[in-house]
Amino acid sequence: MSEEKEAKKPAAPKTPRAAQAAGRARPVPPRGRAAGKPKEEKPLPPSPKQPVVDGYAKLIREKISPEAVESAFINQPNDHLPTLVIKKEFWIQVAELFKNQSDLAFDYMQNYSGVDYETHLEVVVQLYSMARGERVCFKIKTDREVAKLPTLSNLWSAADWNEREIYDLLGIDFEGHPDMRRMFLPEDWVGHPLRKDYVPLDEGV
Amino acid sequence: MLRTEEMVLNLGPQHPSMHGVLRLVVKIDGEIIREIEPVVGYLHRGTEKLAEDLNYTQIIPYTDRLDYLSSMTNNYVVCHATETLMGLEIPEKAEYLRVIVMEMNRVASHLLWLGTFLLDVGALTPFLYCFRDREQILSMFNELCGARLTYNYMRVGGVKWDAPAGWLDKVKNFADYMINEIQNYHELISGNEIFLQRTKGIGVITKEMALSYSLSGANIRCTGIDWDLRKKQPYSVYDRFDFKVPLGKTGDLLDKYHCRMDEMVEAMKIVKQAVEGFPEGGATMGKVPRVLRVPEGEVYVGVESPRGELGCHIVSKGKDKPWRIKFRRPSFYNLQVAKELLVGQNIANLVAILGSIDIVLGEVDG
Amino acid sequence: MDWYIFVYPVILLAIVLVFVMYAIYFERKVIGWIQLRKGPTETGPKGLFQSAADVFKLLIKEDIIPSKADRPLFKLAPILAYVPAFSVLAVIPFTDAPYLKFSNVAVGLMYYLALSSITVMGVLLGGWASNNKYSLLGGMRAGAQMISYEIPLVLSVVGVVMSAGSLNLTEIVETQIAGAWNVFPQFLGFVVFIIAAIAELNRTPFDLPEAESELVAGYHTEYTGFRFAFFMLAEYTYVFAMASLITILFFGGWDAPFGLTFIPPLVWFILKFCCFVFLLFWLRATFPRLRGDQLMEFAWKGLLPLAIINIFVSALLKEVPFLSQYF
Amino acid sequence: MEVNFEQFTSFEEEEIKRNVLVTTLEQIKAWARTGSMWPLTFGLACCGIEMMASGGSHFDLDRFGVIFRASPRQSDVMIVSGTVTKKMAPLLRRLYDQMPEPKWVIAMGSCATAGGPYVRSYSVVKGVDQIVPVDVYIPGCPPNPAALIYGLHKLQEKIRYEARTGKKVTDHE
Repeated sequence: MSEEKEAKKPAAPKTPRAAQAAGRARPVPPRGRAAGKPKEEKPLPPSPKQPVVDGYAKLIREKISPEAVESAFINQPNDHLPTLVIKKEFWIQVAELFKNQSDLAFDYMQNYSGVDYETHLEVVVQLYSMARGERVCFKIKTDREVAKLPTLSNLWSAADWNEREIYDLLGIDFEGHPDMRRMFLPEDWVGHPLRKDYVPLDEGV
Repeated sequence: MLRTEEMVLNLGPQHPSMHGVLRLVVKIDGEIIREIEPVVGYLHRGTEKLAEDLNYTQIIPYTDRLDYLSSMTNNYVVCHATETLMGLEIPEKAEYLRVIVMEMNRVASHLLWLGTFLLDVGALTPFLYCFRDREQILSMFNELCGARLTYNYMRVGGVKWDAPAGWLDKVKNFADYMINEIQNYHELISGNEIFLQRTKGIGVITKEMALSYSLSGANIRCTGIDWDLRKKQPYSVYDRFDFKVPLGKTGDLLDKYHCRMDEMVEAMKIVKQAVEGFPEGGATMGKVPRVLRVPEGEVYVGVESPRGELGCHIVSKGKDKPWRIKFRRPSFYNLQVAKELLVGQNIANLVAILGSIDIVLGEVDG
Repeated sequence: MDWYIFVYPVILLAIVLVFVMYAIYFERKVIGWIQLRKGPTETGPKGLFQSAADVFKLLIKEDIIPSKADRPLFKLAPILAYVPAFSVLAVIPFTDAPYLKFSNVAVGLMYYLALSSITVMGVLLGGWASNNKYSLLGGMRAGAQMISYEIPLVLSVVGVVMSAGSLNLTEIVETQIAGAWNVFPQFLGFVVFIIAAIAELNRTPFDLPEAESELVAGYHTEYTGFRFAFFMLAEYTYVFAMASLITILFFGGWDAPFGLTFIPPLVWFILKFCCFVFLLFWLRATFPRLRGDQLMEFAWKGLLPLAIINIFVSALLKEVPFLSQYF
Repeated sequence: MEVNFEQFTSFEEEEIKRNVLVTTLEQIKAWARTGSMWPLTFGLACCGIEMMASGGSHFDLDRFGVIFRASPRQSDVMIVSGTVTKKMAPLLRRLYDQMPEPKWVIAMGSCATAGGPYVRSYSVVKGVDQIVPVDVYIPGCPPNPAALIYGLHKLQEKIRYEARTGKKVTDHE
């Protein structure tokens, strides 16, 4: 058992190139380093969930409006999570549709997070349907300066504090939110820390 | 009727039963709570902002300090998310070590919850008994990875150290000892008349409330909804072990108490099965490039921590530092339900209900 | 004959102070032993001077009186809590020897119960005067609890008085020496008395007034230094008084059980007394705390009817010829 | 005040040393203060859990006469265990002011000492000595209970040293 570790230990401190040499003895899967080079991803086999996401996209286009869905794809590494990018204007109707429609019944909000992509802000929502055991992920884009989004707190009460946190840290304002205040930072805090261009006011303290 | 004047009471950040630095601004009339408004943020350390300019291996010590009662599960969630994004496969032995360590951490965290919950209800002694057992687990962790509370044990692609000689039999003996030790806890606590009066039918969580506030962990299982990520969205090697998920019926404090006590027994059963099936040979670290470049993409992974569903949402742009990492912190979601549960209760119930939700302020504030 | 009238109260005060110090030490040791840990062992040989260090430290601490507190009442509260607890000991007959009996008051029992209800005033005042929300809540709870447990306390004693035929504590003990101890015929009264006594002392499971986990430190949140020491002193002196009353009323004071009279009566009294002190400490380590409304409900719906039933039963059994000599 | 031994013979000197307890009132006060140090339960983060563990039965703090008091009025030591954020700082200062006079502060863990792992965070005060005067710093993240007990002993030594010599132990010495 220890000689196995021995073999690994000298490999670690050496430079990666040598590690690769030591590694060649064993059947080497495509090395991580290779991922750095812009290598064209060989077309992944179409995932089993592809029809599911197309079904959702078609449903939304019929029920709400044709241009509601910007794009719908399958997040392969995340065990084939169907993901839809929705336009900001239609988001509240899509949310109600997915929560209340009986055969969809996404009643459990698993995660609600905000991301700053420097060009625009984005909110990611993962929903789960207890009855059907299905997961779905929504992404909604909004621009950085006037960041406005409809609130979900009347659909899922869990969204209440999450939206306050996103407002506090990222600065996205949610219309219709019962009490839109900062969640963690004191009231008189200036700026939203999680933005990429945030410069803390009082450095040294 | 006599006009009684309401009083605003500040159950301040420094209060024996606020589990850390939570502040409740409470408007009370006599002892009945009319309005309650939790104020959090006294321990907001901005972990997510710091994580944005740290590479993946450096983030792991910060996750220990998020939910400092179950640090192993936090380590696991970050490693698991990175591994799913990179499509790494983990050697057999590392998976088994991870499961053993996470389940023991679950028992340690539940023991501390049991101690503080009974301290809130007024009994002094169980706190000490729970800490005595928890010390045994902590000393085993200390032997494995050198730290009592913030382990920094897991790495992306596997586990840092192999189990030292004789460690596994210690774990096995502890598992047997703990299973009948929980019987003593039942004799010490479950039959106590005053404890039953203090917890039966109080702070009842209904199914709709649990779903709409997306509670997780014992808070949702006590209402009868079968939601345990180890079964519903299986990860690691949990599908190899058979263990049942304890469910409550009415959703009051007593059901939560019994849910967590049975969970401890189940966790010990998992540890015993894992120690029996422990693969002897095999490496503890998978093949991971020296500089970890995570391919571009986005992943959200949920894991069953003692407090509920601990999720990690990573957005990566192909560099070795995450573009954005967001933790779905179970205590943050569970604390929201307190607002609705506590209106109309009196202060003694407030303390008991807050204790039963089992929040950790490092995790609420993030 | 009369010079000792002045000396003995001073000696009794010394005894009580020493008892209080070692009761605190004993309690921490007992609770430590129950909780699998050793109590204080560092200060002094085996920790014996621990309470001395505590008391002396509290005396030399800064004495803060909150600015908006009601100064005269703030100062008066600990005194009002302590004085009745100590003055009640005047009437307790420790042993039959003449020199250890201070005042053979005919209505000894009534004097005891009347004075012991003044401590409520002290606690309420402390809670109100320190202008702190927690202590106000603690004071209100203390007031409600002590008043509502005063009634079952007094009613449960009526059975004993009926069997002794007098309120004088010495005669109560003499009738028990002649007949059986009161605890057997008056068992119901004994149970009610013990529970009401624990509630009077604000000890677990009825320690709502200074509930550590809810009201920070209850009515003495704002007290520092020796005023806080005064409240602790009052509490433990009251434990001393209540434990000695229980031994006198129900366990036949200095009466040696099964005729083992070669041990002096005072030692018997001390033995029984220590059993009850240990019982109180044991309860503190093992019981959770009752909620406010459960506490009230238990007093009015639980203890009060039991006390009244006890009076009827003992009155009834007094008429039955065979049993009458016991009742 | 020192007892001058010149006028005694060496034998008497020995006698005096053996049974006359030469001490000042100050040292008795120091003995009382170190004998019963009542810390304020102020568990902020992970160090707070280690403080609770040191109160448990394995590392029993009660042996040193240490009872955790909830109210600042009755406590002499404030153990700052955990990260102090900018939102918490004014409250910490107010708690410190509410404590009666002979009071000491132990900064437990590297977060309280100098910000610890969160030194670059925007919302953390880098070290609690920017708010309250600190007597003893305990390194470690979190320091295990034995380190906390060692820190408490260091504080007791400091109190006894100040009582014996009358000089203040300050960091610039």
